[in-house]
Amino acid sequence: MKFGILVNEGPFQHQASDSAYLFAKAALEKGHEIYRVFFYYDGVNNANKLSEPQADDRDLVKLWSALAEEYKVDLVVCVAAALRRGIKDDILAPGFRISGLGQLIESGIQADRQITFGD
Amino acid sequence: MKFGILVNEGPFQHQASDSAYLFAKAALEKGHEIYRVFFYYDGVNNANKLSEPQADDRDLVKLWSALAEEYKVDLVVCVAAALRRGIKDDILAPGFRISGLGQLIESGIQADRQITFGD
Amino acid sequence: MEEEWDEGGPEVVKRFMYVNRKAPYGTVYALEMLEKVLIAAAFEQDVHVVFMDDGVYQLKKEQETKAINMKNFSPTFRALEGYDVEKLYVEKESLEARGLTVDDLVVPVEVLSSEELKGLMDKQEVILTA
Amino acid sequence: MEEEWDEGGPEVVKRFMYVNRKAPYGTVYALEMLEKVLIAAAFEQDVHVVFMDDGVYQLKKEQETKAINMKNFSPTFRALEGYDVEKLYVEKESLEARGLTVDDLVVPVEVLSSEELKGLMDKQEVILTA
Amino acid sequence: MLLHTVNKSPFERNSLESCLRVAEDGAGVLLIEDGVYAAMDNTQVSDLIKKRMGNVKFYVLGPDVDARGLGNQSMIDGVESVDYAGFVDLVEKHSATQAWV
Amino acid sequence: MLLHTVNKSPFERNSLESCLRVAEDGAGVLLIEDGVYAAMDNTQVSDLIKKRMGNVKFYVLGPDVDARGLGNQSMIDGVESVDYAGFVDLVEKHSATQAWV
Repeated sequence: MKFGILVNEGPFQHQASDSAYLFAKAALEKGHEIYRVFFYYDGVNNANKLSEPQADDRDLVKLWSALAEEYKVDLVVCVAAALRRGIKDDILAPGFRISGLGQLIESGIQADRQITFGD
Repeated sequence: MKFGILVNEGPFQHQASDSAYLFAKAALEKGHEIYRVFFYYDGVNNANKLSEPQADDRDLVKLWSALAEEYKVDLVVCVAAALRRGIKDDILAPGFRISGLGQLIESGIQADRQITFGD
Repeated sequence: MEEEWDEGGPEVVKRFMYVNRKAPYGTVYALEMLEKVLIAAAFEQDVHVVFMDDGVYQLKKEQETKAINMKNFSPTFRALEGYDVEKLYVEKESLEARGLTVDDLVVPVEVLSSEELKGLMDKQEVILTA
Repeated sequence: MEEEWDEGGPEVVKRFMYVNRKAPYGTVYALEMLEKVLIAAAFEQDVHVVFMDDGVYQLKKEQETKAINMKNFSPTFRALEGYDVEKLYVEKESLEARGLTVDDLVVPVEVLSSEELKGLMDKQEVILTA
Repeated sequence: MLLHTVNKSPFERNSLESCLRVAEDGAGVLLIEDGVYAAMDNTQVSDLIKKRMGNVKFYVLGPDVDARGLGNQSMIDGVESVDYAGFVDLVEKHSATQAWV
Repeated sequence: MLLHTVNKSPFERNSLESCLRVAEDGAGVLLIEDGVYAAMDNTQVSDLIKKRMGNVKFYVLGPDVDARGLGNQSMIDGVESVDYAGFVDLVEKHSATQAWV
């Protein structure tokens, strides 16, 4: 089955992004496909490669990048939300790309199930 | 009177930073002193100079920088919170400086009133 | 956006529901949700917009945001019709709990009881909340 | 941090109160609040830490965070004593509403009714919440 | 006496309720941001404030009321509207401020 | 039939209450993150779930329960615990998912 995932919050402040990551990983490990993970609102902060969590804590930005590499997951950051929040190509972590909100709607259309993680 | 201000949320997602800015401005216009504005949690995102809001919307990062310049307000971004969230010197807006959490406690000690704006 | 049309293709039409449960201005969710509604309309999807809980406050008339320095986005609701977004629903219970009536709202809406809303939600294929 | 000691000076002692009202892990507030408590202690301030509403859940024993991939910070509460942070208060009403007793908590605390908490809060000079 | 600020909708969260549980007689409560909805009369939650009216002093931030289109709605009797300058005065005249964020 | 996910504490917010107001008989409700507190028995809000038990199917995300130290607390009878793989299965077997964020 093809899943589409929407992430509305950044790493740290809320658990939303952690939950989304663990859901995506579990789906992939079960042999499902993730059609796309779309990052909206503060969710765009998941793509900030300057992020440096404490050594004994998880590093969500790196975890998303690794997931993208291992499973070829399409990680899309909303361009409008990203501009406002200062997430630009210069600081974009590997595996993420910046694109329009239409990519979220397309995910809703193409995926068999679309699920939201937010505040 | 000397006020200390703590900002716990970034621009956009919550109104907290808007309210804090308008409070600070009103206090300064009444002749009070702002001892320090301390940015903690996602509040550190107020210091991201890459932020580009829509043309017809307010630009909080620039507003804070302008306030710092006009009234010599000390804008301090928490180093630990900023590291996690990828707010580094390279992308720090004018008027902000990165320092330790001790600066918040010092603000609580030195200011006559300490007030929090958050989620 | 043209390449998106090519990829996604507007020929598939799904029932999209947007559920608005947050008050305006205190958080950004209301504003950015509107952007998502407009895009879905541009993709010619079957768009349903529900306002319940504090989301009904998004539609309150006479919003004046000048003194809080924020952009007043309530006129956008009046523009929805021009994008063929006409299925706007307000939950009766939420409206009543807040002492409001449809006369307090900036756009015409269909008022549904929670009981009626149940059936409508259950038919949706994509539900986006914030 | 040495330059901060020089500027601020630990010779002024104020009553600081930290009010914890959020559950752990769902949001980061609990974790980063602990950092603020430790720093205030390092500045030798008179630190009071209150747990009320869902904040009492921060102290729940037996937290096992491995499966959600997050750092278990509950051991830090046991370290507070070593930093001379000993004034920990839990609101009785919040504890009871959640079906918990002091035996469920990782550290010894003083249980106060909301009525008793009122008086304590009113004496504080700096109150930090999140 | 403390000043309490409440910025959350009383319909969505328990902040105002918790605030009033520990607010002493004589304290001030300032409603800001989405907290201002609590000041409106004839809602399901109006009683939260009415029950403490007289022993707690209630204020509401006018700019946040206007932003939400509530400028012409009837407010609970006895709630005083202030602007940002008035907000500053309130923080100054109370011994400390507790934000129910 | 829909799957509803609720990630907010029932003590702090109205999300679960609103969810249950519009959840059809036969729907699934999965409690995740701070939403898991609603699944605990003997609390002031346990009745929210007990009242719909039998016509709505309740699930709770085990990893979130354990993280919060609730692994040995008594859960409301009839709430089923799932792991992340079970979460994926639930999304798959319901027609669509509504997140009460």
